[in-house]
Amino acid sequence: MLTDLSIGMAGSGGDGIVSAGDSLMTALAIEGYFAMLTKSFGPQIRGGESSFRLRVATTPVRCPGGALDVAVALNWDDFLKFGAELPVTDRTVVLYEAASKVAPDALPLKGVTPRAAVAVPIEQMAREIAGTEKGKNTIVLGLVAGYFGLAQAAILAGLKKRFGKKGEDVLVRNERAFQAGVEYAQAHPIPSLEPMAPPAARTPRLLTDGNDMTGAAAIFAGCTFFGGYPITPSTEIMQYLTREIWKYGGTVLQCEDEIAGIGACVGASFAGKKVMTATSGPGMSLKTEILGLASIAELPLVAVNVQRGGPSTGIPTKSEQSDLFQAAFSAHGDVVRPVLAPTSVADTFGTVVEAFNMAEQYQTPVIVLSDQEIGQRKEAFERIDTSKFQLVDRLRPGDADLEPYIRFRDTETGVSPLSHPGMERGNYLASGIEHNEHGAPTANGAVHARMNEKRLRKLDPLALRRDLFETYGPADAPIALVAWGSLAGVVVEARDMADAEGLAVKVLVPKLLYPVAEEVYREFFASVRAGLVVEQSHQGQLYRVLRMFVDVPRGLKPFARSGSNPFSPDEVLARVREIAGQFRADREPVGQAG
Amino acid sequence: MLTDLSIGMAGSGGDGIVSAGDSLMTALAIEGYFAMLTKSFGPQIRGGESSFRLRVATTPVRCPGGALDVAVALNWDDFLKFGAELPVTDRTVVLYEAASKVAPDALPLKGVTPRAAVAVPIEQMAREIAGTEKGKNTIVLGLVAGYFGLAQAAILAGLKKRFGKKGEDVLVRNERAFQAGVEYAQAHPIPSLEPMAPPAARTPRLLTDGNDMTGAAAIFAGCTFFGGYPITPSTEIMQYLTREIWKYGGTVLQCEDEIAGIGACVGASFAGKKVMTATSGPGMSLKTEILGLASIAELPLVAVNVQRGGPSTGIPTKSEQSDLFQAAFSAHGDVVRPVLAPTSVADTFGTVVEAFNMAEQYQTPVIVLSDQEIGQRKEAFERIDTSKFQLVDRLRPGDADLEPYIRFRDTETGVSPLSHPGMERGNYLASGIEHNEHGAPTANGAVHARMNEKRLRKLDPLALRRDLFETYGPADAPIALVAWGSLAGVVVEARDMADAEGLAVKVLVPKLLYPVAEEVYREFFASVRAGLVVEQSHQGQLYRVLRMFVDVPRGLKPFARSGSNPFSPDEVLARVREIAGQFRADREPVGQAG
Amino acid sequence: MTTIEAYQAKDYKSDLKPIWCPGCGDFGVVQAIYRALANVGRPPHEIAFVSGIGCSSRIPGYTTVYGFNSVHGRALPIAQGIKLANPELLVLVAGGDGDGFSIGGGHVAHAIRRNMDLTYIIMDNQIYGLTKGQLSPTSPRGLKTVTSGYGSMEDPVNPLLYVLGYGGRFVAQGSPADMAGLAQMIEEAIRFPGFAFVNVQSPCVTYGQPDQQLKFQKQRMVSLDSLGHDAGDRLKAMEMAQAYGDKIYTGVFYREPTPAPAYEYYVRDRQQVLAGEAVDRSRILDGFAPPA
Amino acid sequence: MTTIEAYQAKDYKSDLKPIWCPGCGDFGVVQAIYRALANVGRPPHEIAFVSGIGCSSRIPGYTTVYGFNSVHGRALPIAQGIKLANPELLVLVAGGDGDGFSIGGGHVAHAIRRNMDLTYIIMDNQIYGLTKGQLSPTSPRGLKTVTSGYGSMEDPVNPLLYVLGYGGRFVAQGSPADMAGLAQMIEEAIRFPGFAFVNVQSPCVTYGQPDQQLKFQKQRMVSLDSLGHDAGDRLKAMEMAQAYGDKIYTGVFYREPTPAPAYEYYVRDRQQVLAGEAVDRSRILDGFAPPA
Ligand SMILES: Cc1ncc(C[n+]2csc(CCOP(=O)(O)OP(=O)(O)O)c2C)c(N)n1
Ligand SMILES: Cc1ncc(C[n+]2csc(CCOP(=O)(O)OP(=O)(O)O)c2C)c(N)n1
Ligand code: SF4
Ligand code: SF4
Ligand SMILES: [Mg+2]
Ligand SMILES: [Mg+2]
Repeated sequence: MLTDLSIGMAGSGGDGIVSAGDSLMTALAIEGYFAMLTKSFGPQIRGGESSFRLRVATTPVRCPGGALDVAVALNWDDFLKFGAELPVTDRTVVLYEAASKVAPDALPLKGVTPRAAVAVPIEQMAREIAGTEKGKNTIVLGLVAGYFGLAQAAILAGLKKRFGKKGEDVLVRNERAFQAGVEYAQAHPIPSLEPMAPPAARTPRLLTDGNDMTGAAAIFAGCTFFGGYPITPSTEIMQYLTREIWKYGGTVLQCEDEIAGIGACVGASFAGKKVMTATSGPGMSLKTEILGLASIAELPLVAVNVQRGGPSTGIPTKSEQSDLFQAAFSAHGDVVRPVLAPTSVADTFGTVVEAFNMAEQYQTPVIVLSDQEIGQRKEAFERIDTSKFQLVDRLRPGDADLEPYIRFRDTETGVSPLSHPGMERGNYLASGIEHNEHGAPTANGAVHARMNEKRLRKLDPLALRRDLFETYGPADAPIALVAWGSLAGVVVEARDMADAEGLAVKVLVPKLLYPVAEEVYREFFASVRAGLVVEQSHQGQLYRVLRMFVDVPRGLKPFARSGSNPFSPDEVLARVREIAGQFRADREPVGQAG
Repeated sequence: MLTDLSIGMAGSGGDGIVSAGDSLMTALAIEGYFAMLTKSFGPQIRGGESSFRLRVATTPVRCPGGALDVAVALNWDDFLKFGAELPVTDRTVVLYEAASKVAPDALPLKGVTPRAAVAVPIEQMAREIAGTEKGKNTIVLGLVAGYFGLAQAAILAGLKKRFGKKGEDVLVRNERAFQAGVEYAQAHPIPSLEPMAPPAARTPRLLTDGNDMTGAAAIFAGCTFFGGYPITPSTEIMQYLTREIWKYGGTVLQCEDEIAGIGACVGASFAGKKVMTATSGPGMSLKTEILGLASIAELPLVAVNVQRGGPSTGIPTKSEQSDLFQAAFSAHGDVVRPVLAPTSVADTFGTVVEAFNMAEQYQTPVIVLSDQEIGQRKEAFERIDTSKFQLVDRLRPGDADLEPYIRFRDTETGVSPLSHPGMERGNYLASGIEHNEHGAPTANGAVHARMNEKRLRKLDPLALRRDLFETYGPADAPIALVAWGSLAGVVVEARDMADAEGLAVKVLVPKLLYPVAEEVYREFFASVRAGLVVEQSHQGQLYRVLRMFVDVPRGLKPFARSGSNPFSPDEVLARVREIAGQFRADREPVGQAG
Repeated sequence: MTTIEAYQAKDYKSDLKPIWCPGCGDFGVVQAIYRALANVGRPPHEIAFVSGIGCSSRIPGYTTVYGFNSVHGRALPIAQGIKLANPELLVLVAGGDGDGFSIGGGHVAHAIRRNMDLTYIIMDNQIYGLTKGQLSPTSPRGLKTVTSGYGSMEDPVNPLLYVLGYGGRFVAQGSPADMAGLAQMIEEAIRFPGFAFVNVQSPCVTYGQPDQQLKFQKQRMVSLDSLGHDAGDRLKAMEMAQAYGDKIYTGVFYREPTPAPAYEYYVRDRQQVLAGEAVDRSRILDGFAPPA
Repeated sequence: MTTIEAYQAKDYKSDLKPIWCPGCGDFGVVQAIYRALANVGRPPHEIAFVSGIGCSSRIPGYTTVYGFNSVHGRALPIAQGIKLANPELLVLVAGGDGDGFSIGGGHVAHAIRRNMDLTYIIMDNQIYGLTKGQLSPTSPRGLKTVTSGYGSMEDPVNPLLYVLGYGGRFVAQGSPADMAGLAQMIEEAIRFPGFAFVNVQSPCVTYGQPDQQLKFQKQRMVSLDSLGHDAGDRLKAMEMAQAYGDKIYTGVFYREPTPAPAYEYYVRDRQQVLAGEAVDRSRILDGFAPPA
């Protein structure tokens, strides 16, 4: 029985592609499967082509995977527009609209012969059974459920929820359409197709995307102020908070632009609140100046960048990892601010909570580099035990600190107690101008040097945060992979595949990207002779940032590619094999590790 | 006779410090001396303390130098406020206001016994002779001229120009005051004080500051549009162009903010003109987004950042070199844009012309990283032969390119012919959205990768621009210094001093900071065992940027310090001696080179 | 300037297929622009058309002129740079209500007080279309959107009143519900020798409010002409503009009776006057010779 | 809120010695603020005072309240964040004409249409003081400065008219030439339960025009009261505001007769209504359980 199945589907606007994907995803989560759903659209706001790919498994899903097991084409034109996003190979079963009149042995898939191709009269069945072409997606759900024995009860329950309000008649037609799909599958079996194994446990999984997760994590962390401006693909964070934050005594301010958004955050942080803004590349560029203000005024602030294709307006709807340079270095002057990256929807929770904690602990802006992939994909994942997470609040002045209060006192840690308007005797002048410990403006070089040193020194403890790095594989492996953000899952999966082939490979996944925790890398690299830093950017930005601070092994190279080009575990594996092959050619032991 | 003399002077607002410095500087330039004048002020717009330091020499002056030869204190309180900016040592002659009632052997200079201290009744002389306290600066000019036999005729001519318009009486009083200063010096000789040698040639030098030079270079390069917003210490660039550019058919637009300033530049460049904007750190931060637009729309543009102390508002009036990270990496997405840095006022001419040429050649924004020191200091320097400079204009489409016109054609060089509104058949859509060769918007990953590659590839020739690097000293020296911008002169002077001590040291001065010309550094570093990257930033930003691309010698370390703290050749030399000492301790040959 | 040939609307229409939602008001706006440009008759290559980002800002790509689909909110500064670089060009600027009055709101007053000869067209759909339905600065108080699920708590921007307050010299409002009127108004704006502003009630069929849609608009539209409005009276225009958000007045609110010279004419003047003081560029550094 | 004690002007004056030029108008403004605050009587620690960058923006440092001398042009967004974070605070905002109407000009309309209970004081000297004398948005046409050596070619911004056009609910103008009037006006602005705007004609003695200096101002000042101006009539206020740059009218141009609730009251309302729907924060993820 299958324990891992990838389904892709494409059609045009009216075909209900997205709702099919969502219905299936929900049903799977209810049944206790792990799953991941990514959607993709044409440039039109309405009526263009759309698609999804859904991967379901009995164990946690790390990435969207590679080639599809099942591809559903409601329309070949639309299907082909998604190219590499819906990869069909010889292991793929293709179900397609019979009305397309394409022969199963003449599919428009250059040089690919799929495992099986079944032309299903989807449209006709929909019209006849559901009474409307809109039923096509229900038919497809039936087909998938039928071929793989998948989540029938939950899908039916979902149909009831979705169509119940529309009247008994509509519901019944859809139930029948679903049934028809199931029956069609049973009537047209595909040789040696295995059904999906049942989930490991019948406990419902949590189900959400990275953007909503960011909002929820913020509320959990105690955020009560969000200032921002809409921008794809981050807007859902603001939208989530607009619905929820008021319940917790908080406020969302949709501002006139990104500068005002982060400006309001700086104000609210000054006034004592935990604050967040969220945006994407162009918005980050606009926020640059005020991020610098938060650094010098030493005010906690979380800024989330859900990365998309750049530069400039770039490709708003596609994922990329090309804003790392900006996150680390966009400020003028000597500024260091922590940059964190979540590796999945589930991981976004902890990462965002960590961002708030760091911001508060060190009175600094913290940047969370999410990406479109994580921000907008849905995952069904194990429940998170929130009691594991501790929350940090900024150091507030005690009585002793208030006589007199010295806002920027150069303490041993570099962290100074921070008052806020309303606190008696805590009055001070915050400023973007260089200031002395009391907050008075100065142009004195010695004071400036000391304050720069204080502002950087306070981040020193980050170098010890080994918990912000994940490692996989044997510690003494000579081949290493490094990856971050949404590529982490791809690379970890590739490692598992390499492992299965007997290749000793290890993986490092930094969640703290900057400042560079030099020791952690040094230790990790100690055994490493060769490897790859895998990134979805043209320049391989993390590779470069690491070099700034760490002597990376000579054999470690960037494996980097512009966004809007998905990475698959297979291709990473292929590169690993090459490297291992090179080792063998050089007569070096590869499979040594335990 | 002296060939090199450093004079420093301080007093309060009304003392005419600045005009004394300017008068002296002008006289020296007329006489044919080389000189450098830096001014410094307290935080007040009016009425605060002010000072200058002036270095005059018979050969070109590379940097403001170290300790003063002559210090003039019109007022001890004010003088002391300038601390490290007016360093007094045992080789300094101190002239000071007798009315301060300080005894020559009890000067308020902690632990320093100057070479000589003369209390001069400057105020009294001014009142008695010039008839007003305002004559104090003229008395001082006389003192300096008298003690060092310096430029008397030219100073007198300057007085005539300055006071002639104010009436015969005023002029005569000032001439007498000057004379009185000269005579006072003669009457109170300082033992073993040498006079200044005459200039090598009596040809007047050019005399200006880096900001005016930037404006002039822009006009020379063919710039006809400047859009910007005032900000210290860059505003004089706009002010120069506001006076001059109209004469050359150009326009200055003082915009509502920095974003509009660079936006207007992008528009004017799109319309076919050579354009420039200028600002300082906070303004650069605001321009980030539109710099990215210029990169993806492939439009030529020069953006000058006259660096000041950061982060945020920081220290607007003091020099720092801490915006290199920002210059190289502030954009979101995969962007590379050239960053150039001038090393002196004189060098600013060629650097800015080069910036325009690069911008036009590669259809890219180019950043010029000047700094407050260069932007606002005055230099008297050798005439520049402008006929040596070639000007580049963007590649415009020829007839063949226009049928049909493909704006972003992926040519071999990556540079595509660029039309402009008004050109028939050249019509196209410019955009910040990713686009194909025709300019049509796309989200296609393959096209995106190709366009990113094209936009970066076109800059490849920069790696071969050895002419943008200066080297000094023996090619096989084991000790190296690297410095850029206003620190280049300090470091080159330190090298000369080391050389004089028999230490084999070489210096590399990159004027192209980014992209990193890897080969140039590799070659330079080949002989290097140890050394320093000397920078006026807390983090040592160039050192880090180099590491990204080059395996720097293990012994090469950053020697970095926050801005508003001047560097002197002596202290660099001291560090070089230490390094050399270490070598000796390790029994390595140091003085080997020829 | 090329001699005027007979251009037709189709000469301004590009091959790029609009990806607007079927029924989007912007289709009507681009049609009106084709017509207006044909009537004005300048060849496409002598026209520059700048926009920001938004559904509406895609519009330059659908024309054959030199287009610039720039970044969100910055169309006006870019357009001013173009105009100053080459005052001979006909320069159009367009965008959405968010592009123009939210993120770009800081540029409008300054463009107007400089008064370059530009035509600025806002496609005002009272919503953020491209980003899928968030509150826009012109959205009415109380509006529920994905970013104001419990209703907006802010007064809307009044583009007409703002622009009049900024000293706008040509201020009009139109709608694709009256195509002929819109085309004519845009033509007039283009011909106006200074900064001209046209607010277009261009409905978003996907995220817009029902009462903005063309068929409802037709019911709410009142032409200023029919009211005998005097377009030469700024204060009166301001009074009429107060009805924004309530009534839809179409036509010209204000047109400066005797248009003042545009900014670029002062520029040219200054350039001509000062040209005589220019030295050869190769001798530009002579200006730094110390005064002997 | 602390109980009101008797505060005196000096309680709001900090130890930092102003570095303004002797005679700068801003000395008068800060004095007027001390007095107004003393009359209002809130303890300094319950007051936040935000500014941008400029000579005028140094003002928070000269008070004992929580000050924020932020970055150029962004005082209003920061102040709004403060107010929303803690509506109990008294929040003052101040800056120069450039800070407020040039680089910060995009924020004014939005602050006004949101209508939080803030007091915004512009020290309008029609010049850039801190950067040493460049053209400001309120500089008159023709003015020669270091960035307009041949004279400005732009119409000036009219802060009063802009703010009235944005729907400002309290709009006044004062001058340190009439200290008592200024202090009283600022007090009134603070007490006004919504966004209040005070334009102060605060001369720059170093770079300003002669006719702006206090002694000339005194000659040009006309109090609106003396003209019997009706501060309840917005259109009338707009008419009077047109005289900006010509006459100096002092006093309240407009004061909303029945002030509408400020933004933060709606916020509180919403928070109270929705508080009941909150789950414990530790269970926030339950919202992501699939609908069973
Ligand atoms: C700097 C920046 N911020 C935000 C965005 C996201 N964005 C694109 S268009 C838009 C608003 C669109 O609304 P509007 O201007 O009214 O145009 P419409 O789509 O309604 O025609 C936003 C917020 C962006 N592209 N760039
Ligand atoms: C982003 C940014 N741009 C420019 C500046 C430089 N700057 C500081 S204050 C100022 C203008 C000052 O004028 P105004 O706001 O009228 O205040 P004033 O000094 O006249 O009181 C400028 C341009 C800056 N600090 N930051
Ligand atoms: S979303 Fe609205 S504005 Fe955008 S294209 Fe569709 S209808 Fe037009
Ligand atoms: S420069 Fe002008 S505004 Fe600034 S402190 Fe001096 S007088 Fe006041
Ligand atoms: Mg809109
Ligand atoms: Mg001012």
